[in-house]
Amino acid sequence: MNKKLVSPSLKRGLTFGIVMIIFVLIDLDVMVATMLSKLFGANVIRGSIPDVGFMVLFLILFGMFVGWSTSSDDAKPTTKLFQALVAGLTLGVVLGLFDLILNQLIVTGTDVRKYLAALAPESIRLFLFDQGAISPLLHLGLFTVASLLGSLMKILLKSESASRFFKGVKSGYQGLQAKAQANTPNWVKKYGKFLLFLLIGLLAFFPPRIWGSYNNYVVGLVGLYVILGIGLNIIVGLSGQLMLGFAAFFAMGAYSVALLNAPLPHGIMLGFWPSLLIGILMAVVAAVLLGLPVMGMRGDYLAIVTLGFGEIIRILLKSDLLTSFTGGPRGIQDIRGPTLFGQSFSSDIDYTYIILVVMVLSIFIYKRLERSRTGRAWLAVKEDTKVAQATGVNIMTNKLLALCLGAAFAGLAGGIFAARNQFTGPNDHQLMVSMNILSILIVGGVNSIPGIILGAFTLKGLPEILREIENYRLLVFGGLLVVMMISRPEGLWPATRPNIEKDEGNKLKENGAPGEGGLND
Amino acid sequence: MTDPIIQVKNVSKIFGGLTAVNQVDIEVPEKHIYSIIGPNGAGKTTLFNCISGFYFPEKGEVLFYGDPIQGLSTNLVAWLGISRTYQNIRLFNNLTAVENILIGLHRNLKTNWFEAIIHTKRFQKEESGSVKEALRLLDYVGLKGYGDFLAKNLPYGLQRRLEIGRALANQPKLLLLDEPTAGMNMNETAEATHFIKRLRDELGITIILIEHDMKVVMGISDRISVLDYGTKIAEGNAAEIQANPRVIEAYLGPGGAALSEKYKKQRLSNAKSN
Amino acid sequence: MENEIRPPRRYKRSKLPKLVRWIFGLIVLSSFFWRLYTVIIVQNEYTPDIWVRLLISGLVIGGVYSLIAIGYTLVYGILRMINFAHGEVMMIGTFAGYFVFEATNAIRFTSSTGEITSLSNAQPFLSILLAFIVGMTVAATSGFLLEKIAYRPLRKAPRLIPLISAIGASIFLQNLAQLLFSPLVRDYKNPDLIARGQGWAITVAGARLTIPYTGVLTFSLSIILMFALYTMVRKSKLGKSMRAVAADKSTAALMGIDVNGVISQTFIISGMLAGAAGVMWGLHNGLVYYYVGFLPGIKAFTSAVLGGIGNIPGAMLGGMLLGMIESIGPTALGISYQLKDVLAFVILIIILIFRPSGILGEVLSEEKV
Amino acid sequence: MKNFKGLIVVIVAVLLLSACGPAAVDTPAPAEVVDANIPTVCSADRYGCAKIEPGQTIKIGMGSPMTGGDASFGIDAEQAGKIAVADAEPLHGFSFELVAEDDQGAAEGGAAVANKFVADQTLVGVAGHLFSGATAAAMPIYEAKGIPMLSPSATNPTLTQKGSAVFNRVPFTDAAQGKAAATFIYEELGFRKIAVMHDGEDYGKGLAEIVKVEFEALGGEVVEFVGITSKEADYTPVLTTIAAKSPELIYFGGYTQDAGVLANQMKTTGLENAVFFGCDGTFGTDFLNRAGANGEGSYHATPRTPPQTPEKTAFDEAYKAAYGVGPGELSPFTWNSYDCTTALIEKVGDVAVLGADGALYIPRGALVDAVRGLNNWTGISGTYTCAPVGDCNIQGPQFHIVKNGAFVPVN
Repeated sequence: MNKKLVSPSLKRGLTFGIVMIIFVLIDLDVMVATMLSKLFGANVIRGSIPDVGFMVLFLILFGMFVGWSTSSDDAKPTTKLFQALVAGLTLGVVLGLFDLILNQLIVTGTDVRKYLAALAPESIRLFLFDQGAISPLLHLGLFTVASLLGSLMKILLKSESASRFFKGVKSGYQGLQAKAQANTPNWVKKYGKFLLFLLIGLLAFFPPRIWGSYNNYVVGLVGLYVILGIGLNIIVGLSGQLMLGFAAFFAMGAYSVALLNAPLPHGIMLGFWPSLLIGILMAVVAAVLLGLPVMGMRGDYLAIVTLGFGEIIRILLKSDLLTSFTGGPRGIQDIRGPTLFGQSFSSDIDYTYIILVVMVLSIFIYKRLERSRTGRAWLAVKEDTKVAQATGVNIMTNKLLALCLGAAFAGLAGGIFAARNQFTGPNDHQLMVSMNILSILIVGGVNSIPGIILGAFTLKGLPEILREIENYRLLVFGGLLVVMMISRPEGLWPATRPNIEKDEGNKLKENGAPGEGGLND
Repeated sequence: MTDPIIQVKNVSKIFGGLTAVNQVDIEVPEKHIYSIIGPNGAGKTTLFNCISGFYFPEKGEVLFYGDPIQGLSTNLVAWLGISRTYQNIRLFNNLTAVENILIGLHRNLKTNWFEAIIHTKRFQKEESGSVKEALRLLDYVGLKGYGDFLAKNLPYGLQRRLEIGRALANQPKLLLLDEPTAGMNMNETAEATHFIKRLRDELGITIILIEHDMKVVMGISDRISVLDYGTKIAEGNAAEIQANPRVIEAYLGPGGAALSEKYKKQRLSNAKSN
Repeated sequence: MENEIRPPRRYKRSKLPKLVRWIFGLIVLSSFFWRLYTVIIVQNEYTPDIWVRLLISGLVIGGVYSLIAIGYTLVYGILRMINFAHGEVMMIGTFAGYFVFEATNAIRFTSSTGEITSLSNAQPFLSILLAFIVGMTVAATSGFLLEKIAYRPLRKAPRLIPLISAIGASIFLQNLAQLLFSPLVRDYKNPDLIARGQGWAITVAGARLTIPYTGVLTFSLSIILMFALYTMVRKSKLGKSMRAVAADKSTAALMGIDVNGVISQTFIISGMLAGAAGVMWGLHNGLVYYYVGFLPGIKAFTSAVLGGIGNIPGAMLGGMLLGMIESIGPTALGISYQLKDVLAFVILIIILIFRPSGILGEVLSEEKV
Repeated sequence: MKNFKGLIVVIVAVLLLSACGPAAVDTPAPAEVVDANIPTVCSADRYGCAKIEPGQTIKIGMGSPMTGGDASFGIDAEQAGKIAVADAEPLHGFSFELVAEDDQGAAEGGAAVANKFVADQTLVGVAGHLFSGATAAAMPIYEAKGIPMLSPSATNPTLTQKGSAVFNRVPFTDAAQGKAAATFIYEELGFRKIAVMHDGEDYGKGLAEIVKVEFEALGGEVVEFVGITSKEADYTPVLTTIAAKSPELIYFGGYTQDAGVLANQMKTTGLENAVFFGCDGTFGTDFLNRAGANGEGSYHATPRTPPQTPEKTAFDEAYKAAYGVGPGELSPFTWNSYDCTTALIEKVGDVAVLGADGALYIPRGALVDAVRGLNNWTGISGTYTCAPVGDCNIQGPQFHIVKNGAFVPVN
């Protein structure tokens, strides 16, 4: 019994100890302390060391988290406390030993940064609270107490209250929905969607003028990736072809606009809109060229082939072979922006509008495709290719169609992207771009528009917001992806199938019954 | 007797060394229920696959209304009006029942993706029409109210019905049912049997049936043929087949015929005694 | 009614895909051979020793690719997932080896002859052995942890999920390494015995050429390891159970095989191979940094698919082939070395078009995938 | 399900709000405000003034890749810049701050960082960006706001051909170095048959192209012009192929890591007797460590400056002490980055005016002109005079040969 209690807690303490050690080794502890001090309004100059107090605070919070997570939900309070105690002690001991080493480094003045770059003496001192030899004891005590505190907190605000809160949210949400459904006059039902669009339009109109260029940039970026996400979703989510080289189509669009609309290397000033159209066409052409030969391939083979395709395009764009044509590694600069009714329409605000409009348009198109014969055919192909074919669906054409439409979206986004940055080069179309877009789908939720928007925000918006944490952001990002997949594999906002039968029923009897979640979600 | 809707002329299908179907001839008149029986691995399903275009038979030909259709890809076969169900149910699991049927309707719809984007009148008409049709079929196969369930969440019996519904959506002239009552209990089987009859009587669809449950087979089929090791060993109506010793051999193994005779006598005598 | 059912012309089975495929293939192959002909026969500006040199470097790099590719194939065979973070496991191995050599270099003492020498030079074989052992162990551990943390919870999930998780893990490990060891591009301190740029001089067709010691070491070692692995999978109990799990997890479990255990062991083995490959990479090329695993990872994945993913001999063959293509291909076809990856991928695509499941084919049946 | 969605909505809302955060910093450009405290220079200035409130710091931006394959460049530049800021004297009690952002060396990141910088009123100059792609995307954004750039490493010639007022840079133009190198090889060393290689990246390739053109113009023969994939680490095949053409010398445009590998692998690929000729990207103790004995007799370039001034030594020591790794090991642009930051700080000092309200006013237009007006300014990496287009290093390079593990000037 007791052993069954102790060993997991021990393990936890050990794990968190190692985590903390890694934190120290990559200097993340100092970073977090800095963030905390920023939270409390102290203005810390970049690269300078925050006050010791904040490090203490961070360690306490860490310890409390350990205690919280260690004390199991279904245990008696005393047991919880016991578990927390064990974990806290272990953590303390582990770090204590680690402290001894660190302290030794300080005392002897050895510089380990040739190997462990982040382990600067001042940050070590900060971690040890400048207490030298006795800091191990300090840490031991601190972690034990903090961990106990954590489990105490857990005991106090039990999970019930939390669940009650959620229930409240849920019932409130549904209640509102029901009420809304119940007392909406007919004209609203008729034009409701239209009005909603209008409202969104109005909302979208004002912020870009107010909130400064940086936010415009971030919003625009997210918007572009939403478009890309929709494009890839048609390929991966609807027609079920795993594509890892989506950036190739993106590049097609970007480079078409760049080459046709920049002074160098060719100086064909075709204008933005026509070249954007050509960009879309080019992407589609590329899709056909890729699609025809590899249509027959299955899951992972298709994946690697498309991956290869993406790399081929990138390398070619960069190579000496095409330098005279594509500008090689230097890329293409001074890409002219769009004009509207004669005058320039390419300020950051204008771009935000363009992107938002295009985004809404793509969502619209996507919705209509998904709810059409074609969309159903795609889903069927994804579910069971053979059976779909035996039910009269032409696999070849439908797959190819999906590929082309997806590519078209990519081309569109690419064109806008290039013009917006006034520059495009090989580095804009690396493998990681394709991976990011795929991640957007999975993180957000395949086949769900809100999911894709959410995913785009999480993957492109968040890193921008996370700029504060400098070069830790990709670390955090990578970690998040894994955690995400483990905790919510179906995505942040999973898709649900339409409730055709019920809706039809509602249509028949003209009074709209409260339409809360379908039988299938 | 009406001209045959489908003719299978000495079709053979060979996998590597093994001959799964060996020079089988079948001829099914319109509006008939035709059963194919035989022990497991006799090549019944393989024959189905040859008809529905999954396999390309090495020898022989499959005539549908007199036109050769062997080697046509499955979607064309479906397009011609031959639909089928599968031994191990193969629905589009993550789609709702209605959507499954809507996909079945695919072949009858004409609009393309572009019309879908710019909701043309034609598209809207077709969409709403197809939805109504789908719901009607749903009702017909007795899944009313289950339309918005994901196919995988449906109970087993309903999945079978849904699969038939999907097949019907194709407006088939010929329907291939692969063990439609497998894994059903007595009353379910009875229902299914009755349902299959209705299909033929009301919709006038010709049906080829693979079935192990002899009660069903003998109950509804106009004609039966027996496959064993890929070859057709007997053909005829229920009575003939029951009488045919080779069939009994095939099922009960050598000497089976004699045995079955003995049991029949016993049963009769028992009947007399009480 | 009757006429409607006659298949109209356009509904005849479309020969288009096959046609396109064959035309495509024909064009590519013919131009390919024409190119070979012009470069080798007509222009003929390369003496035989050049080809031998290219062959050697192809073999060396191919050996490394094979080792990593086996890792991909093993994991794929069992979990049907692309372990995108495998390259990072190799990177970790490379770093481990690097630190061993740094350590052995730091230990200095005066040898019997009197001059000051470092352990790595006094005991080269020992230090090399040590480096490989440490590298393999560390890499194996990281592979094991990777599976336990990032993949095991996703056993039941649809197939895209583990892929994304793998991508996340890959990004995470890269950046962790960068933050730990700084983005500095470090170089291996080889023992003088196998210093880079040194080698045996042999004469081919009257031309003197050098076979680098590191190359020889890398190649022979990779062959040995591959052989060992192959026999292990064929003969040993673990190998058998691995194949069983690959064939069908649930049945294997029913047969009393500890599936999770086997999977962990698979990751450990593939990690070991990757670690070895990493140390070789370091010894032969000398560059160590957090990004070092990425390219070889992609290449190895390519070669795994090239040979038929899930198929161990396939991975070996694919790796070697890819190495050859990369080293000899551009010269033989007379194109710039910048485009060697393009060449590699193009050849991959062509091969897949005509042999949709790799050269040696896939050992697992399609239904399972 | 539902409550989760509700939660998500809330989260998104919060994130959006936090995204809007920086907008609050956006105060209207002082030029528009009529205020007695504001010095006249501001109202006169075409871009207006940056106003630094007491307690705030004067921010110098730096955009560089800190993640991804080229992170070493960014980290190195940031570290050098930090030292520069630390060395700088506070100006009227206002201390300087270096804000280094990760632009991943690509256009996307470049534009993002630039937009973030221009949103910050207290940011007056940018020591960067490092890579030409990011620079090109960022330039127009700074142009609009009047923020001067001084790039330590963006060598793409076209950057200074666009008539930008704000963009300046301290590295060689490829033209200057390429011509000098070609002439040196042809006349001083007397080679007639060379091969030119580059790492396929912006900088190396541009340089290599010039060398090829110039060398052929002089009448020499370039037997092979080939790019490699940077940091790929196995170049034996390509070297072998080059060996077949038996060049007397191999010119390489790129960085130390690749240069070291090439120097090593040349010895096993039949190029034992060919001379390795690098550029200022391949100069540095780092090359010596990597190539060791194989690096003997190779040539490299630096700006024409005494190799070790006391300032430089001081900086080197400070850098080593602060980061545990020697300058020039992470990237060859350590000293340039230091100089760029220092120069900007110095120029800020020249133009800044202390307002009557105790706030510091920095006329942006004046600062732009001041940076462009950089004249005979000596830093630790060389002496700089900005040409009207913004190229601040038009002098030819100094070549060094490696003798017994040390660089020896040769011209």
